[in-house]
Amino acid sequence: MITLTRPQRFIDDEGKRLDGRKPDEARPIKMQVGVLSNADGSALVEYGLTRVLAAVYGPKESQKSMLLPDRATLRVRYHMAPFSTEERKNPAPTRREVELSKVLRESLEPVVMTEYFPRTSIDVFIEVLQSDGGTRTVGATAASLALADAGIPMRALVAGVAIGKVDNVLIVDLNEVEDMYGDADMPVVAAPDIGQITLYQLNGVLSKEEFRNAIDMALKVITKIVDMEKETLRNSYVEVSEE
Amino acid sequence: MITLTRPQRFIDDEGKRLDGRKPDEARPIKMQVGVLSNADGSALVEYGLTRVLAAVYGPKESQKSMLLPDRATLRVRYHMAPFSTEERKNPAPTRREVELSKVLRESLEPVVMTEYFPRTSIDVFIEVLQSDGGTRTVGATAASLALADAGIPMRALVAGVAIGKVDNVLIVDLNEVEDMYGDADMPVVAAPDIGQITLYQLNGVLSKEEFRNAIDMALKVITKIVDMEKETLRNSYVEVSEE
Amino acid sequence: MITLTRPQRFIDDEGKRLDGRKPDEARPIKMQVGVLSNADGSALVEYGLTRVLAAVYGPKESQKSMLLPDRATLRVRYHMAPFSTEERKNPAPTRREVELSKVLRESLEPVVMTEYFPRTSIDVFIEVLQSDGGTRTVGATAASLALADAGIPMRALVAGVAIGKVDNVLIVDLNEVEDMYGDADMPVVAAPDIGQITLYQLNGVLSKEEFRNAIDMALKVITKIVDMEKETLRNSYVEVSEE
Amino acid sequence: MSTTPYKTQIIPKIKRDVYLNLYKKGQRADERDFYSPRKISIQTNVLEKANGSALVKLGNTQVMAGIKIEPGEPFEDMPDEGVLQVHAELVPLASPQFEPGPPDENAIELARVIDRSLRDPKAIDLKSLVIRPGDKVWMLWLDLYILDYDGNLFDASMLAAMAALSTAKMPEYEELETGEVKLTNKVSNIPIKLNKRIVTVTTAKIENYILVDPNLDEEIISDTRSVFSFDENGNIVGVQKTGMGSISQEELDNIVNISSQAAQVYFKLLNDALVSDKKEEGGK
Amino acid sequence: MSTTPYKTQIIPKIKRDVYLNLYKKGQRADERDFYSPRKISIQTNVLEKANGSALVKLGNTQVMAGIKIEPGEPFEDMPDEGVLQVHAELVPLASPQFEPGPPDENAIELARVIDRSLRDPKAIDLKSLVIRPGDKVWMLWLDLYILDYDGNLFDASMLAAMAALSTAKMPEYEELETGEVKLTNKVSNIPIKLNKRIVTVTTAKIENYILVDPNLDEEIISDTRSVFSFDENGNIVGVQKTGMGSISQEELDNIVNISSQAAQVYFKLLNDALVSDKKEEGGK
Amino acid sequence: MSTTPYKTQIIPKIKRDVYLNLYKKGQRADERDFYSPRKISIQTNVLEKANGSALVKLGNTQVMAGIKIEPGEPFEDMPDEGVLQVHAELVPLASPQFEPGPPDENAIELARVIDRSLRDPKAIDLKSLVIRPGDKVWMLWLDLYILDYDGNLFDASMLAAMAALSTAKMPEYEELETGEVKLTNKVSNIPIKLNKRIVTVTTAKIENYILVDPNLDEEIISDTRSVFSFDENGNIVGVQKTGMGSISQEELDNIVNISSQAAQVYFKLLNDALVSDKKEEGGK
Repeated sequence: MITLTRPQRFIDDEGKRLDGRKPDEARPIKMQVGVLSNADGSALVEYGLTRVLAAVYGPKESQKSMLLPDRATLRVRYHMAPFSTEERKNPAPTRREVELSKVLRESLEPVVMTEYFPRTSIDVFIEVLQSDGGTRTVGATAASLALADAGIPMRALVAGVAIGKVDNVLIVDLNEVEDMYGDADMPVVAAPDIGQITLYQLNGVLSKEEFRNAIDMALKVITKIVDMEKETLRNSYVEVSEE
Repeated sequence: MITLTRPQRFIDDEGKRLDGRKPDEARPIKMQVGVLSNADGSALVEYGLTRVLAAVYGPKESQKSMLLPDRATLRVRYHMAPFSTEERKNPAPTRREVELSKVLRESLEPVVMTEYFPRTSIDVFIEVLQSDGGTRTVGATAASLALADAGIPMRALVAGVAIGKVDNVLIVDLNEVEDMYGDADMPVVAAPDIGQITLYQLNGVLSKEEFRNAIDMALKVITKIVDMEKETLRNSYVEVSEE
Repeated sequence: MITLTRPQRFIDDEGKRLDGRKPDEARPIKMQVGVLSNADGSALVEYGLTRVLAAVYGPKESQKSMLLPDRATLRVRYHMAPFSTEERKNPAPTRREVELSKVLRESLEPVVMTEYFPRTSIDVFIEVLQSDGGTRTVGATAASLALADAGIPMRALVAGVAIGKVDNVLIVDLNEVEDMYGDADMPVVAAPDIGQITLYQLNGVLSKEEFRNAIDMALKVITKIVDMEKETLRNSYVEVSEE
Repeated sequence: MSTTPYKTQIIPKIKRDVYLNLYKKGQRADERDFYSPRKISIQTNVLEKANGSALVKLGNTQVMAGIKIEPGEPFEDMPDEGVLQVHAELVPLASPQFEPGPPDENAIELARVIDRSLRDPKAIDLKSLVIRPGDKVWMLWLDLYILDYDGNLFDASMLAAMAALSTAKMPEYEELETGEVKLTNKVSNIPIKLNKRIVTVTTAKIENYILVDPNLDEEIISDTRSVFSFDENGNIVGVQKTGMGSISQEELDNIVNISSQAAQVYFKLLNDALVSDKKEEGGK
Repeated sequence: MSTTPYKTQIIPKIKRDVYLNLYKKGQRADERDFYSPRKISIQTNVLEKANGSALVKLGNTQVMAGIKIEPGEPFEDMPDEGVLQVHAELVPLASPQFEPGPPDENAIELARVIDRSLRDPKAIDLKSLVIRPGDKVWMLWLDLYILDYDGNLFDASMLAAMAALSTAKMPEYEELETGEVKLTNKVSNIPIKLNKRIVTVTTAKIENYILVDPNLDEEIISDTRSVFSFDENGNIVGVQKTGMGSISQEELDNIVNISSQAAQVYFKLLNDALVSDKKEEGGK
Repeated sequence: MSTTPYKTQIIPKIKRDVYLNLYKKGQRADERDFYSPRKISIQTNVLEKANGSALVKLGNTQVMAGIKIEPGEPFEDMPDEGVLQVHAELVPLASPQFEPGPPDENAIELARVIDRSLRDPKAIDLKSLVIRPGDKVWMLWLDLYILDYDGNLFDASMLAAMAALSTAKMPEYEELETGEVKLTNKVSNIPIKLNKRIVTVTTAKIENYILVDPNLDEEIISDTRSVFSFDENGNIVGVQKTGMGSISQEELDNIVNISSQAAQVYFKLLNDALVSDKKEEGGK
């Protein structure tokens, strides 16, 4: 078990981060689809120690109260397992989980072709099994894979990554220490194949210039991750270290 | 910010109360209708520092579970804003708010002509913005105005006022100190035009004689407040100091 | 009021238990049916100081969400009154009460002839008024009587009793001290007339041999209790001390 | 959010006419006169393991009151008073109308009216419920458990509350060196210190008739109900208008008188029950 | 579980076309230009009994902010900081869409965005809100109360929050011998220590148009919305994409510029309101 | 309120007949014999940041167990014992039948049966989980997370629980002068002290057939199920009948024997997995 303390410096004299990465280097990424037998689609995605499982059920007949006549209803739950966090987390949904379920749903709405399935609902369950920073962006990547694995038609795949700022340097794919003690955390989800950004948030302070650079860095990494998604779906199983 | 302590005496040698009022004198009363754009009717009412906003939506199609075949369903919520009280109030409804929602609904049922709108519901939202005693009676007055402002047919207007007892004297329109440390608090809501009392409660101890006198005092003041309501509705805006 | 402490010994030199009973002796049992006016059937049952009231409503039209096309839905609630326990119990259902509601429902499902009443529901409310050990088994007995009192057709009556182990001896019908500080608590509910056991649980440790003996002891006592149930229903009122 | 009740709307028109015809003749359906309560049975000490208890039957309405007394902490602004907690449950076995779940507005109103009618006239001497001022006091839990519902829960609940309070015994305890208060397993013989007894009188108004102790049918057809609480000196110690209708000033005057007299009937029955109560064990 | 909203699906097709035709001509339905907010009114000290308060009207949207400051305990990992608590309620009287009940995802998102935009740039000097380090600190409750909903709750809420924070007064208190912190019944004249002011700028993207301060109609027909928070130096101190759609990198660049300029407008209005605020009593 | 489940009623008649025909021939649909569990995979230390963890696959059923150990306070009546907390979640991604929300009766029953089967035979030495008697002890949180549901959650959960408990490590900590217990950021090598290993054997009764480790189809068509927990000496340390049906005394005798033998199979697989477990890092 690991507990956290604030480091003196985040980047050493050789420009390496605490875990040896360069500023623009994501953590090792692993992806796997079809990991569950009941779900219509599923995926397990890791960025370093952050590990997220996603499952998709549907399209299935919608409950009346949320039936839409011209499209499928998307239902998304982001949830953290009680053992996923430093301190054991109460399984009841927190305000944070409610917000992240919303922004993740809104990051998937633009790419899921819901118009093909009116009067149905499509459920996306995102379970954080282990949290070491960036859970929502790993969740978006896992959800994208699980939707594709379920055969749901999509305009494009999405993937996510967070950009941060430590010691005045923009860095890619924050781990938990960089997230907690850094100066900014900007999660981004995008669909590079259609040139669309579907989630962007910023906690922390950036200049306008930094913000633009951060978006740029995010899109570069996301493009690579989406390529890995395609490879994974093609091979049904793939394990790659992203550098 | 004001916090409360128990006074030595409530009434001085000249028969004046702590805020300078005579025993049978209500606080300055202000009324305003049409203060909200979305609501079908709305009103803001102040008795001294107690300030209550009411809004009415409806009649509108009723949810099946509460549809009544021969009349409209009345739904009333009395709620205190978190900043309305001495100590910050948790916004979840308390047992007190549940009870007051009930007695306020029952104080409006006799005057709203619900029989004109079967199978619909009429919602009355009463929000206490600042509490300095008498919130339920101010709420009844505000609800009456908001219903009228919404054009809901009513048998008569209602208004409310509380009668208390301090230093063995019956007093009209308690403020918070008189309510907390006095010997009795008797809120009354009535429709003087039809000679009906629609809410009466007593917390505290009164003799039968005192109870009768208290009811009498309440009805006198309520008659004046209902007159102000009519004036307010006529002018659509009026600001009067009641003496 | 009584509070509990662990006894030195549970069985004295003469083989008697703390309350004077022999190991295979149940507490005095009282039964009464038709004790409530609104319920379709009701029963009050005592084993010693443990006192449980059960009521049955139905068969009645089922809510859509739980309607079954070929049988009645059984709804069972086991609940403890706030004053029934050593320390005052919060009336919100505990995890224990949720579990016991389930196992008690499952102990009644095999004997209620639900196939006679498709699309209806039958509600069984079990209220523990005083708890001194064995509440679920007393509850099963009370529910059986209340169902019969309501005229619901049953394949057979059930009754319950718990078997325990103290000082290496198997004992019948634990009271609270024997339950709390003994080595095993095995509640059993059965319908002796059809040779079926409908609830069995074990908290504690028993050898396979002991388990078999315990089941045997339980069935012997249950047979007697079911006889009392029949007698009670026949007489509509009976008060018997079981020895 | 309080909503016009669904069920009360469906039932009564015809029944109401039948009842009103009786009232014109000065009769009630159950043959009572207008100002008499139904048959009352009050049993105390019906629970061996509670500090106090009572089972009251008012006609077919049954209410069990149970009292538990436990060590706890005082409210910050009341360091030298014990804590009274009154709760009511409309147990689903009491009526097809009652559903399992947290207390609804009716249960909450019932508990709060009983609570205020005990608290405001200081019926219980809360100052006597102190162990160490500002630190440890007694929590007095009064739970009203509605077992069978045939109208008029207020009067039955207050009778049950008073009967249980009047016969309850304080726990025996010891203070440990750590300051903890530990209950022994013995029963004390010290009663709860009461300053006065209270009863509550519910009347129903049906057109121009005022009826004491309405049963469920009468409640349903009534225009509105008034609940008046009295102490033994005839003071009014709590009032609640409950139900949808309204009332004139004259009717209210009338109700005060009727209720005040009916209170004497309740007091007599309550006192009789408590005098005759020489420890009837296990009564039910 | 977050679910595609029902209501937004029903309304707009035709309205959207009408609006888009206006946009092509460089117009908005309420005659604003694309980058101007609606008429704004900011009143402070509207509640006598809160530590701070403000009522902001942004067009027909009305938000009341109330601040209560109370003694409490610090978080274990922040022993030398006061505690900021931001909550938002979509009060049902504000819109037929709002239902009574616990905060939904929209209320939670609103409160959390305002909270982060205050917290991350250290707009409030939480270290000044300490009574005894590690033991007693001030809890600052900022409650955002939505009274009338005609779109753009973020900007109106942040203006209300800043106006209330800028004019709030610390409580006066005394420390008792027991260590307890007791509020006196007097008002202090000490303001809350703020490090900077923050505003939030919401833009709606509708096809290729970017509109500042969308009203409710514009929100409903929009593809997506961006909420940018700024400090007075032009730094971005918080961002939230909200709503179902997406955006290109170029559009986002564009939005940053538009929002940054609109922020200056809000800052000016806010500063003007706070300067002119020489205790307007009871304004409403 | 426990309600007859809706779904189990709809499915099976025909499937049941097909299955029963197989049973007559001594076969099961997945070609197992009656008394053998499905293929089992047990992986431990699958979570780097938990004190202990395991992922168990029992056929297509997948259960992850995670253990967190944190400083806390003992129960008042157990001052010298650590606190064991067992929770189970039927995570909605595991089955179309599972809905988001608080644990339902099935999740609660599962957690409570596992809890009792560990607690009653003192499988965990709770007395070893004490930091300062009466004041600070370890809270051991055992969370059972159902990831894929194809029947028999009890056996899979107990295997996952035992595998996680057997490989978990105590936290490293220091006691501050204030008495506070602070975890360091290092991992200790001290295992949790276990007194014995436990397995749980679930059998389904379908007409007169008894089947070990029923999969979901077999659960659905079964009359009832029995869950027997055993220690390594063959003692029964917990029993739960679950499901709607009933059983005769003879059948129950039979089940005890069958279950007791199947327990040996589980113990062997568990022991093998734990021996071979020389720190397989990151296994999944």
